[in-house]
Amino acid sequence: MMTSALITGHPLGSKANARYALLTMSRIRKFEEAVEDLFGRGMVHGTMHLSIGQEASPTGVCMALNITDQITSTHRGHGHCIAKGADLTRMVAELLGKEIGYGGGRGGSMHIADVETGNLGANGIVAGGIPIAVGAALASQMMNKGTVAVSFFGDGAMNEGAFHEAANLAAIWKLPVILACENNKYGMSSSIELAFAIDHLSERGLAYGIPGVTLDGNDVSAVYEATEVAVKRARAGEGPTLLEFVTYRWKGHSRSDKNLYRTKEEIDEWKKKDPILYFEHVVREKALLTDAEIAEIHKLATDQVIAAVNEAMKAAPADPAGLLDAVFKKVSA
Amino acid sequence: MMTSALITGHPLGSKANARYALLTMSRIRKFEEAVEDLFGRGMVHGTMHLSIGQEASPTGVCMALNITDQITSTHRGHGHCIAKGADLTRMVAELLGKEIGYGGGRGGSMHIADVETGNLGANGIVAGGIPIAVGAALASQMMNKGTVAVSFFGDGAMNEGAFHEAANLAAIWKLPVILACENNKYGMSSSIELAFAIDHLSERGLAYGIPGVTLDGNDVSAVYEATEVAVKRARAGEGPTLLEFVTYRWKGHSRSDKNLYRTKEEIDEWKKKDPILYFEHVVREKALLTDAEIAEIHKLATDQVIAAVNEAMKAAPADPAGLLDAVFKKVSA
Amino acid sequence: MSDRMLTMAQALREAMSIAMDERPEVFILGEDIGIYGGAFGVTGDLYHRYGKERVRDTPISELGIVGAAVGAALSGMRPIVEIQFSDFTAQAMDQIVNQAAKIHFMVGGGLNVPLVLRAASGSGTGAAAQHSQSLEGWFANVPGLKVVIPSSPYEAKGLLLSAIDDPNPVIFMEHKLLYKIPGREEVPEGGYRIPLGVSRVLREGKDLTVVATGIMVFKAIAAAQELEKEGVALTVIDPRTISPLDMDPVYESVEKTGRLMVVQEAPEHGGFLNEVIAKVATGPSLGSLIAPVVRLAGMNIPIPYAPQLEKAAVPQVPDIVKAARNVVANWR
Amino acid sequence: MSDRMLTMAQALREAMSIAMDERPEVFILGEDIGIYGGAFGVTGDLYHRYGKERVRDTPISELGIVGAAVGAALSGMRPIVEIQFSDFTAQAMDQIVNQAAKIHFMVGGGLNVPLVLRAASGSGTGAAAQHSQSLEGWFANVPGLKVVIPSSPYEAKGLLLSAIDDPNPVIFMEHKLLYKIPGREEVPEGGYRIPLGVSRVLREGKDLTVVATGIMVFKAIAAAQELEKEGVALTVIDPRTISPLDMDPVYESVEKTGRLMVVQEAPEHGGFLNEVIAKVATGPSLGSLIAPVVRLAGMNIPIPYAPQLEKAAVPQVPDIVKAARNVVANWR
Ligand SMILES: Cc1ncc(C[n+]2csc(CCOP(=O)(O)OP(=O)(O)O)c2C)c(N)n1
Ligand SMILES: Cc1ncc(C[n+]2csc(CCOP(=O)(O)OP(=O)(O)O)c2C)c(N)n1
Ligand SMILES: [Mg+2]
Ligand SMILES: [Mg+2]
Repeated sequence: MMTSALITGHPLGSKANARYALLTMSRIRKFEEAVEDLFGRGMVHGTMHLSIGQEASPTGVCMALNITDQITSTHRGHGHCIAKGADLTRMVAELLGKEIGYGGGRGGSMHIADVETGNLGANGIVAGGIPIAVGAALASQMMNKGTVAVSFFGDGAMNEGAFHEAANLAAIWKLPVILACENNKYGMSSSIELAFAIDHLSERGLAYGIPGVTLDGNDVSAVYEATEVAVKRARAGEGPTLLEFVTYRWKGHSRSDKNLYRTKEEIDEWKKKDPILYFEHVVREKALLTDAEIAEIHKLATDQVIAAVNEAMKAAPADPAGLLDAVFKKVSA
Repeated sequence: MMTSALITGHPLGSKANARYALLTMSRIRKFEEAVEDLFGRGMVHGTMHLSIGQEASPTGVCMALNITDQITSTHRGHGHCIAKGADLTRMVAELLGKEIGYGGGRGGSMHIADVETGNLGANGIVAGGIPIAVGAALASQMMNKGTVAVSFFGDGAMNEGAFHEAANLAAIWKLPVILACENNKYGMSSSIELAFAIDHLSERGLAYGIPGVTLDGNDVSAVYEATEVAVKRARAGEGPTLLEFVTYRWKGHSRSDKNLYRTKEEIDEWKKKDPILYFEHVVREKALLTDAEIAEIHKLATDQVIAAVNEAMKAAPADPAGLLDAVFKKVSA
Repeated sequence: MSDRMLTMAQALREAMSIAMDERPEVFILGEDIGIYGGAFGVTGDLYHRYGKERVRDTPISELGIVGAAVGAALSGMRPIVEIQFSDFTAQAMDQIVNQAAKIHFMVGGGLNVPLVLRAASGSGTGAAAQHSQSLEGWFANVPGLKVVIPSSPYEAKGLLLSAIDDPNPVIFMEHKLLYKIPGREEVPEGGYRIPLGVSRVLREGKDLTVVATGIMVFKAIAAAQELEKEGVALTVIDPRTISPLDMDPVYESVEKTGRLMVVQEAPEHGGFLNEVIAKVATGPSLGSLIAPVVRLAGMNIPIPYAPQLEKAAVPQVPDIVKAARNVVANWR
Repeated sequence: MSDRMLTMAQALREAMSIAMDERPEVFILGEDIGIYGGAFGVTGDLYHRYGKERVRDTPISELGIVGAAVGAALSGMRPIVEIQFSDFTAQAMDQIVNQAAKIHFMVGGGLNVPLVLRAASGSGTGAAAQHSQSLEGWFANVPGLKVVIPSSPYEAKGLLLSAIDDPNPVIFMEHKLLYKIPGREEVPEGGYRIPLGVSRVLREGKDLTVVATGIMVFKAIAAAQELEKEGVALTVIDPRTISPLDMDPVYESVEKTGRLMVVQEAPEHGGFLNEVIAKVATGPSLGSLIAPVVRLAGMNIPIPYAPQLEKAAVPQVPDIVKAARNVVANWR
């Protein structure tokens, strides 16, 4: 098993928390680097959306959640998956089209879900997961579960009708849901300047009567703190919150991206705001972790990812024989 | 021909304007009463959405438009049609399923369009006309037409994804379009209190960076004035405006409505705010029209509607023979 | 008339009520299903009986509603969504087709979507082209959805209960003209189930096998009764669910009659019942056919408004009578 | 190789460029079609050549985009909408089906919607179930839409120019694997048109009539070439447009071969090519059939991700070869 026990609480709340936050971000980074490498070597089919540079938002959000809380994720979903506690081997295996992969090789990167950690799934459809998270929150409310649902989505998703309809339903029914926008400034090639005529995407909360907050999405502590407030509000029955995490993806949108719509300078500027380096800086300042401990954490993450890749490589490929039976869940007698 | 020459300008701008505004509202009211009667007598097929009580908004809006400006309308669209200058006979004929009807009997009440007066059509789909109006405005901008497009829609339509996506496109492209919400407090049985968690629907303008204004939709002058500002803004290339006309429908949503979701008291309260009586009161106060003139205007409206009904009744029914040929416009050689 | 000769609206309501009594996780959501009782009166008094949480009025947001139902279904509830007119499934296609239908498969089986989407379908009410379509064919071509088309109150109740039990998304297409027509058979009290994927042979006759769905079953039976007087005997088969589609009774019947007619309201071009023709053309009863297949379907036009036009747009009883009479007379 | 052996992406781009040169009212809108050049590179450099107004990048708002295109089309423009993956037409179904397809009819002919909706369709790129569907059947069952499926660069260019000329809404389904395969025939320079509604007989053979669309045409020809070596001769017919559908060459061919096979990538159940089977089952060439019709289609499953699964989900050349060989051998 490549999951670590989930830790809930402020990333700077204790040494253990700091260690966990850094480990999670590092695991995401190393995972993305590893699968990029596999992809480059032609071992992964399809396309790939990497979240390198965006590791703080999944990590900070999920540290404010319990394992029973639910998330919906996106095409750029590896980070959400890992932060919520998924098993790295089954993730890699899925990308490699193996039977032991989360989707048995049927879904691939864009469709990884993990029932055990409350991950209702990545989604190949922009904004597709938002109404689903709202529905999960509705179930929580109706069944008195006390759980919260978080929908991760990108800036681009906010111009889909699905966002609008879902946000309004969440607002009028006061559902325990958090609308977590990872604003990385582009929806594929479309910049927020061209796609929106407002200054902060969180202003859209006003349209539904829900709080909207914009914050530094590369500061895992800030992400955690904002999420914690939203989670409290949700659990108290006060309804949804729209959080806008301002961040940046270092890599192209997907493998076919030639990055023509943005400058190298901009990318370099953002690399300086690396969420991992920034957090290291903070924990050093606060004397929560030593340099040696930091190095050891990264080493652990690397080892875990390497082990996951090795194990997944050895696994049996998915078998077409089962496909027809996989379409419907059997009607139980 | 049952159209009157269109008059543009403030309803209180001159005697002629006042006369025109009152005549238009009266024509709408009498038309609705007449078709309700026809419906009650089993002569009209399908359903029927009456706009009695809401006559001021179409009238005030259209008095701020030129004939070349375009509108998209709704299931509750008779008023928009008439205010934009449609021929009453062809309207009644459509409801009666006659060949001379606007749609040749193929569309009925929910699909009346009138190319000559820039009416791109009523729409049976809630919010269906909003993106279409945005597209008309896009054509205006790209072709340098100088025209404005107005989309009429109800409060209920604002919770459709179509509203959201269209409003944002209009905003980012600074299109000459006016989003004209006729907030009659209910979308069928669904009250705005239950369907929204905001105080004024016009607040949604904030989500797109466009001005939003809420005003008394039963005061034709207020409607005109707000629209005029929005039209100026649109023609100046400054982009869209969201106008919210607060009004009320006296009749049920459609014929099957038992009005269980609202009280008789509420309906009676709103009847006191009759837009026609209110305008009569104003024009009397301002000595723009005498009682006799007012009576004469209503008489004229009644006569026009009666004549339209009589003529339409005599017309030949639509013939099924032409149906297959009506699906596609012929490809010209 | 027995007091169990319900209308389809009543039968559907009864099914939902039984399901809600049986399982706390069943709830209904949709536009105007509460106090209003539903645009076609199907939910009726359920709002008063089960409260506003379980009979949940929504804003006009079909995509959001269906999406919320998908999320709730993934999280332990069993939602029944009412879409006022099936034409508005167009608004919700992403959640129906790209989400509900595929999640179980894509994620490797760990999640499933027990969701029923009920929609009022078909023409005949003068509501014109945007409120009158028969769109079942869209859903039938989407693997991962089950598609039910009840043709009577009896079928409607038993099929809806099975649809609610089903752990997969089920599209339930209700012809709006059937809502108010009392059925030909009593609707049993209590919670009987009609399994999804079992065709029903409604009457047997030696001359022609008629496969029809929804309101066309009703019309086909009327046609059969008329033709009986002329000595022409029709077998009428109602597949009841078009996904899955149970063809065995069709093959068996065609082996006896040698003639096949399919009748649907949806436009002919690319309509679903072509599947029945294709299955017969590639299936075991092909050799028994003594006549070309007869296809009766809606015209390839949007549904028009005026009554005389609307009637012309879809098959009516006399059309069925005539087509059946001809094929039996011409091919012996 | 001649420099006119274009890929389909190039041919489509050339068609759009010619149309934009010919008519100022033609413009393109869609996601990432500008600087990015389109998710599949189809618009390429057009943004730089025609500017950001006429090659218009949009936010991610498929319903809004298609609706805006409908409104622009009603008002004097001729928009070409690019939908990045045809799966996202689900988002825009209302504007496609309830608006674009019906407006001309509903309003009595006074308005029309000259709109082309281009969408990347089909499987084979490992993009899984939400990015790989073949949804042409949805549109074919909607009266008021024309539906084009080009199978090669040559066809793509001529058909797209006709689609742009057409005063009605046209759905243009481009198989994404075809974008980069160079065609088998030269693509003429300049603005030739291939009329909508005319099937093309791509090769003639006496043993079996194969009707296929899109990429399956490509595969059917490969199969035919292979079978030729065995002495089995296939006629391959590409309808090119499935609405309208030109059946005459099919009837004529079936009269000669006596055998019919249809091949589509879309799921078999309720798929469009059933229409060809139904037309043959009810049409003039029925009596000439000496073998049961053969239907080859996608499995009734969502398109899976892993390459070995994805390949198994849709017909491949060896499947066509085998099925063709069998029907010819078994029915003489
Ligand atoms: C409905 C839909 N439209 C378009 C796409 C194609 N697409 C995939 S990701 C993407 C950009 C999404 O941008 P954003 O939401 O900001 O997320 P990011 O990629 O930046 O993480 C687009 C256009 C899609 N998958 N779904
Ligand atoms: C997409 C869609 N959903 C639902 C309906 C059914 N319907 C017709 S009118 C209506 C209420 C519309 O309310 P509103 O927009 O406020 O307009 P009003 O009727 O009050 O004028 C509803 C739910 C529809 N026609 N289209
Ligand atoms: Mg983004
Ligand atoms: Mg309203």
